[in-house]
Amino acid sequence: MDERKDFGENDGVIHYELQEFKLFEPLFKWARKKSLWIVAFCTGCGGIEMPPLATARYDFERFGIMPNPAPRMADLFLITGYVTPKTLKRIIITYEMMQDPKYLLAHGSCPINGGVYWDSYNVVKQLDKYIPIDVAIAGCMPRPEAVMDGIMEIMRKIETGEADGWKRYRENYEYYRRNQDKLFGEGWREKEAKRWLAWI
Amino acid sequence: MSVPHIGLYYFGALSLVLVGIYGVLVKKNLLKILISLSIVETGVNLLLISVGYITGRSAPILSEGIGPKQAVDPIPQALVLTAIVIGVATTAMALSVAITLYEKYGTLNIEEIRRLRG
Amino acid sequence: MTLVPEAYVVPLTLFSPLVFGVLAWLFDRDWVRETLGVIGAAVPLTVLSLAYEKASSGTISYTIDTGVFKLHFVLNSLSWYFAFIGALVGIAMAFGLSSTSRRGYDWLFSLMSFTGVMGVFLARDFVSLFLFWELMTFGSFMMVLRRNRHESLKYFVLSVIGAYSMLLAIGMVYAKTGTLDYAMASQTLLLLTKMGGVSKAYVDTIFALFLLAFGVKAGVVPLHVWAPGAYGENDQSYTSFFSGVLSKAGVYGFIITLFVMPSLYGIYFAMGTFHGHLTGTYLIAWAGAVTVVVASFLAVLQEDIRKLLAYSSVGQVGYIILALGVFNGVAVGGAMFHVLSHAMFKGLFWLISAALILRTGKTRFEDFGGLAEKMPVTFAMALIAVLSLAGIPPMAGFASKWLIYEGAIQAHMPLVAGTIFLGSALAFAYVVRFLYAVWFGQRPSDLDDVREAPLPLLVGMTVLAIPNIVFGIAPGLAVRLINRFFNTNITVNSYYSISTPTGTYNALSVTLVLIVGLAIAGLVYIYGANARKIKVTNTYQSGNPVTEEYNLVIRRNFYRPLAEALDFWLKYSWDRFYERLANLSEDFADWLREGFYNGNVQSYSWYLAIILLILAIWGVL
Amino acid sequence: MFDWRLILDAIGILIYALIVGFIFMGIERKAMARIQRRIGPPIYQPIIDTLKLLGKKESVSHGFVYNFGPVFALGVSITALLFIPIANFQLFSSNADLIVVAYLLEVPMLGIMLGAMSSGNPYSALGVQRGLLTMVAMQLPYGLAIIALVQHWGTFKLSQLVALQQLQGWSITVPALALAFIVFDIVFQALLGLEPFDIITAPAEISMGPMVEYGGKHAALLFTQHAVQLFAETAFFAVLFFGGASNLLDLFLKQLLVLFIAIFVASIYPRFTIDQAAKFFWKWPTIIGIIAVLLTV
Amino acid sequence: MNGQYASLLVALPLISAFFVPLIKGLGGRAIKYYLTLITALQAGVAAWVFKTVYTTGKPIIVMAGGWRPPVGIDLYIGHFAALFVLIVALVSFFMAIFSFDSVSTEPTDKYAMLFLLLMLGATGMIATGDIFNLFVFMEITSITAYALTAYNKTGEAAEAAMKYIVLGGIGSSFFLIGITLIYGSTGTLNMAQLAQLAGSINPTVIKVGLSLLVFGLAVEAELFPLNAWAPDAYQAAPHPVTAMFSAFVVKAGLYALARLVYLFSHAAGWDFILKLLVIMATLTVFAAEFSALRQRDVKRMIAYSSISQVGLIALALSVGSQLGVQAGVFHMINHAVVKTLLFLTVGYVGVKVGGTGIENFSGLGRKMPLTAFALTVGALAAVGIPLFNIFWSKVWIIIASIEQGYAWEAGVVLAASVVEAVYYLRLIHTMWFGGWDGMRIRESLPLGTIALFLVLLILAIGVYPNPFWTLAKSAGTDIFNVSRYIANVPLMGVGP
Repeated sequence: MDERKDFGENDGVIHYELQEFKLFEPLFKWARKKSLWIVAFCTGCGGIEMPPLATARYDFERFGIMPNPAPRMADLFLITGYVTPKTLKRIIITYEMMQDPKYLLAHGSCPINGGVYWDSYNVVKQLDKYIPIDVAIAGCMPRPEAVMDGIMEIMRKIETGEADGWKRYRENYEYYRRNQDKLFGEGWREKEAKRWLAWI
Repeated sequence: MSVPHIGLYYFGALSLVLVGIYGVLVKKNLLKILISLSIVETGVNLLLISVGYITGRSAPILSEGIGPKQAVDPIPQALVLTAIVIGVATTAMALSVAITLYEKYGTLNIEEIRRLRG
Repeated sequence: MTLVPEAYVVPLTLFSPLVFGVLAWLFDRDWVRETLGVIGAAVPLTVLSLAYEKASSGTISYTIDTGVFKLHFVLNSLSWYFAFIGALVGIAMAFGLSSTSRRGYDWLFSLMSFTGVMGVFLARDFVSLFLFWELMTFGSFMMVLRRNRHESLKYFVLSVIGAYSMLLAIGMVYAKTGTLDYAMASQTLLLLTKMGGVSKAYVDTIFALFLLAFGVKAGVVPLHVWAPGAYGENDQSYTSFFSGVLSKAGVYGFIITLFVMPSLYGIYFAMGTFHGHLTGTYLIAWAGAVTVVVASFLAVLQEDIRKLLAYSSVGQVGYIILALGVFNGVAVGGAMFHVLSHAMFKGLFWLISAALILRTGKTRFEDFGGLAEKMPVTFAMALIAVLSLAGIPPMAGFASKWLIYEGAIQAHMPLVAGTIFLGSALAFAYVVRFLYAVWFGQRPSDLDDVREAPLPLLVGMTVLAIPNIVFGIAPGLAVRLINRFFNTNITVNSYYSISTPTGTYNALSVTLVLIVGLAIAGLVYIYGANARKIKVTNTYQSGNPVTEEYNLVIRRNFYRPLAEALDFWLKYSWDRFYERLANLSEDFADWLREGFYNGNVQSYSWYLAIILLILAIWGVL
Repeated sequence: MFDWRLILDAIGILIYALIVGFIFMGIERKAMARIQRRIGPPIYQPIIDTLKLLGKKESVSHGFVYNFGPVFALGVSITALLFIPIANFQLFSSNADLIVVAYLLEVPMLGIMLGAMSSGNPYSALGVQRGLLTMVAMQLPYGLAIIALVQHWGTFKLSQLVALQQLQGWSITVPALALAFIVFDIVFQALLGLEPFDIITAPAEISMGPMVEYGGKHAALLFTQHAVQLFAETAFFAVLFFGGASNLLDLFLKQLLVLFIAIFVASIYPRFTIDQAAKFFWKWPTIIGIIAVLLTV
Repeated sequence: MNGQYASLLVALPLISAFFVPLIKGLGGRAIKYYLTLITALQAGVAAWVFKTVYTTGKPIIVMAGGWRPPVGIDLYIGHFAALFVLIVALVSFFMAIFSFDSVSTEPTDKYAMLFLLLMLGATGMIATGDIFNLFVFMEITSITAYALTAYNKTGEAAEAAMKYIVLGGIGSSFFLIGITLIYGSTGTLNMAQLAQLAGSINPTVIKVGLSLLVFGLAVEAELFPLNAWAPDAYQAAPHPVTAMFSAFVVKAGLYALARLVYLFSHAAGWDFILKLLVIMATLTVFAAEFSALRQRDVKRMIAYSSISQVGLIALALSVGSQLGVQAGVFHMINHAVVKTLLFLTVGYVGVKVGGTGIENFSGLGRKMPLTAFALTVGALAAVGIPLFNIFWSKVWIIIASIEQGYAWEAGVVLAASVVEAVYYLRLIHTMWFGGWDGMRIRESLPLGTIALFLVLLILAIGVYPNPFWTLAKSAGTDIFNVSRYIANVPLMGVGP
């Protein structure tokens, strides 16, 4: 077994150590703030709010924000709307694929407390148990202005260093892991993959 | 050598040869072909004899009255002897083959005797 | 030259492979056969390298009087150059064979074709050329016969047609000049053309026949049909010699018709010119250009590793033919250099495919995958071969291709030069396809226990890899040698830099700057967070979890869009054309036999009668 | 033996090229935005992006060749840059000529392909396939344009080419070479991977094509490579058709001109599918190229 | 031992043939031993004659009955005749050994007699210096050949013999007509004198006479339209006889053809005859090769290949240059060796495996390795691969024919030999790489030694052809150079 165990082994601890930049840390902090790349993964009903941001009226590109399809390169992950267990599995996998200083912006009330679907069997009531959230925006599908405000909030948090969702995920990964396994059952990645194998 | 009516003999011999060739080419029965073959041989022998003929001379049998000057050229005669013997041998051989052919094929029509081809 | 007396140089290079081949065939014990074979392949190499200075300054000649003909051999710088390349690839083949084939049969016929090729290079008169040409064809044919009858017969028929057209041409030259030696034949032929003793049509037929003969072996397009079969259905380490050196015999043939018979060069003026270029050589240039394009396009669309390499070899030899056809100093120099580099990287490629097939037993791309970790050394060799074939600067492939570019564009043959660009891009494409399908990506489960290639094969690979790099970084070495026998106006400034009238290429500076560039990039790389290795299945499939059973790799129909873009042209294939021709001739044979020998005595006697009729008619007239 | 002046020149030009390259990428995004009546990111946005990527705290790799790919690509781009005569600095261009530079400008593609292939991701494999096919498709017109150029000027040395153009006027002025310019401009679009031919990294279809598995410092390397490549190619374009430049500003303006042509074309055209691109390249640009070549022979 | 003992060449087989019935009483094997003894003796005499002719350089003239040539019949044993009589004797010796276990049908004494007469006929045709004597020896050969073809008493053998008789009969009759015309106009039968008088005969007679002579011999020498009988005869005859057919019976016919044609080189209309012969020879090669392409029976395939090689020799002889004739003779020697080996091995396989169909040959490499190896060497030699003997003669024939301006004919011949390569290599593939039914057959020692001797001979000629080439050269000049022939024959100044 290669000594640096691969991420996601279910022994509850993430082994690899992070790179601490001493000299250029302030510069990188500024750069992280000024260039946030959004994972092109619209998880819920709020996804339709994303395109207006890119149009001439709001234009989030002014702040260096660019939608980027590949999770490896992305920093900002927008959870736009209610989260069903099926989507949550994809969210967790994409979130773990993103590289480390990563931030999560949850739209609307559903990720906070299930919102309108508070009593539905198929909606994740509290996203926070499974994935650390940096900034949550209220509103049953917040309008583009609210999203812009959320993004400004994240940039401010990066500035001040509070946006530490990814650090929280690392430290108590075991807690998150337990919740996820409780929801989906042990070894859900292999089971999920095998289920789709017949169709491929 | 150039004798006016000698052409008659040549014409006769050649016609015999042509008759024989006609027989081989047209007839379907094997025996008829063999017969026409021997006709060709006789034609050829006749030609051979007529080549050596000198008019006004007798057969080359040396007796008191006939010397080398009175006799016809003897060499073709000698050649014809061997040619006849050869003709006989060939025809005998051919007939024995024809017998075995009839035994094996049950027919003498050369149209049917065609197992070896291609 | 003290070690090997001069008189023994030529016979040793010529006959030692055949003799050792026969010995290896007789003593068919396991390791005895291999050592004999390798010695047989090593002798020419050592003898030639010892005879280098004697051969490059003067000439070593040698004659065998077999009564029927006087076989005349000469080792001058041109034949030394070709023979040395042959010997180098030969020793690599010997190492390869010692691990891939366990049969005396293979050793006998591979070394027989080795002798054949050496004979072709050293021959100085037509009959010895023809004799060794036939020997070479026969040797290589027997290697293919054991594995696939149809392909071998296709190969043999085409090469025998080539050989016999050469014999016809030799007969026609002998009929007019009465001598069989190159030099004398060409002198008298030149005089005859001057005095009009020889008609233009006669010279054209001689040239066409030679073109056909050498075109078959070099694999010019309409005649290349045998190449994929013959190269593919064969022991791959032998194919490194087969495609690396035997195709050079075809190229050497072109050189004979164009250069070695100097006055034939004069004759080409008798063949007239076609807006500024000699018609003869213009034809050769276009033949080469068509070969490059067709063979490269076919190579890109192949699914089998052997077929891909075979078509790529045909394409690369097409480059050489093209450059010879362009017929100006730089292009011919480029052709000679490409002869060397092609022999090196193509030989290396075939040895790599030998290792792959030996270890995995598979030949199609869809069965390979992820072998980079399992066979690291072979992978390194494959990278060198890939860089050299694609023509990436520090490698020999680039230097020779650069010269061909310069020559072709200078000689005002624009469309021909255009095909070179297309050809080199296609070469790049199929080489990357080979890298992707075989070395990278997910490894099929049955390839997990694959071991590294055996040692002799690796030694063979290194023998061919080193010259790739050496001549890449120091092209001056090879060009100085080429300038010895052709007056290519390529000036050799130093070992590392060669320049033509219109451009210059300093291989050392390019390599150094490349290393500096890599260093800078490396610095940037090291600065970032140190990377951790993750499994192949930890990959982005739009968020879906992935396990080993998923097929994460596109190995089949890699260039399907290109095939769709070209489907108009792909409808026609030379292979089907020749197949129909063969069946046609066999049916004609059947018809003739059934018709003529129909078993009926009567019809036979009618044939006699017809002949009699003809004689009678003639007699009467 | 080392003439330090040359090395200092090289380092200076390299830094200059890096910065200007990033600025060009910024201008590209800014111009696209302005065309869509958006404000668009600041000019130096690519620098920020690269810094952010470099500053990533973790980095992921699929093996040695995966790491070696971007490094090789950047190394070759830097080499290609140093062989082009930038304005009045000759750098190493005396040691190589047009063909070598043209080849070096295409080799980074191999580096990216190497990395992408070893990442074992189907999307990157598709990206590699499309990248190679685009290169195969555009090679013929690219070659014809270069042949027309060389046949007219009769030399391969870039410095000599620049000198000739200073004397006898830019290549654009020559009618035949104007055709070559058109062909080269279409091919230039594919070289940069801009809109009509950006099938390689088609963001919507195959999520960033070959670069899908690249993150952190690998992506940073690729961005710097793209910047250097952009600068080198525009400089190469300027040297071939706009008669090089006497000083950096002159070169900068010509590069901007070339860049803006590309941006305007890119922001209008939708994306070609790969076999459409191949068929297109082998029809119009090749015909124009053949005409240009026949005119100059 | 002066020249007169050379007449033993003809006398020995004749006398011993008639002693055969006496030995019949001692049983079948005794006859075969007797046969081998006689052929060995004949080979000894032929070797002695060969040595004397080639050491003294002068031909041996044997005058029947002491009469000087134009009157008496003389045997002219020149360089060619000495060489070829030796080949005839050697091949018959080998076939005698081969017939030990290949000829089983019961009247073996008849077989021995016919065998000896066939050898006699061929030797006589080669050695005679008189055209009628040539006719007689030709008839002896033909009749024995008819008998031997029909020897197996099967339906096919009888059919083949019948065809051979009909066509051979027509041929020889017209040959006799030719002789009569020639004799009628010149009055002599001796070849040397004929050569002197050739110019003075009136054109129409000599044209018809010569063409009929050529026609007669062409039937015997299997040129294109006239060789329809040959494949059946070769296939149906017993194996040793087929080898003798292809090795020297055809060659005798070819030699006679060449001798007569070059004798009348001063006659009018001579070059038309040569052109006709060249065309017929090329067509022979072409037709025979193509008919052999899809043969199911290997023996018939090799028969066709032998016919095509004979066509090649005819082409070489009728090209009309000294070089051509020499190359033709050299090819005769090579062809004799190769075809004997091929028919020996195929016959032996036919006997041992039962039948010569191609299916019996699959996997022969493991079933009968020695025979398979010999057959492969023979096949490769026949195809013309370098380092084997036919390569040299084929190259010279092609060059000679192109030199005389027959480039198209050379092209057709080469195309045909490509076809030859195809079917021989198919045979080799089935032999070595075909399916194998597992059981291995023991091969007999004597035949093995003969096959190995022939293989070594092929390789020897192939690797170093010089001695054999000088032999062929001198034999070739003997045919071509008619003036030397006339000088050697002591003519009595008699006749018209």
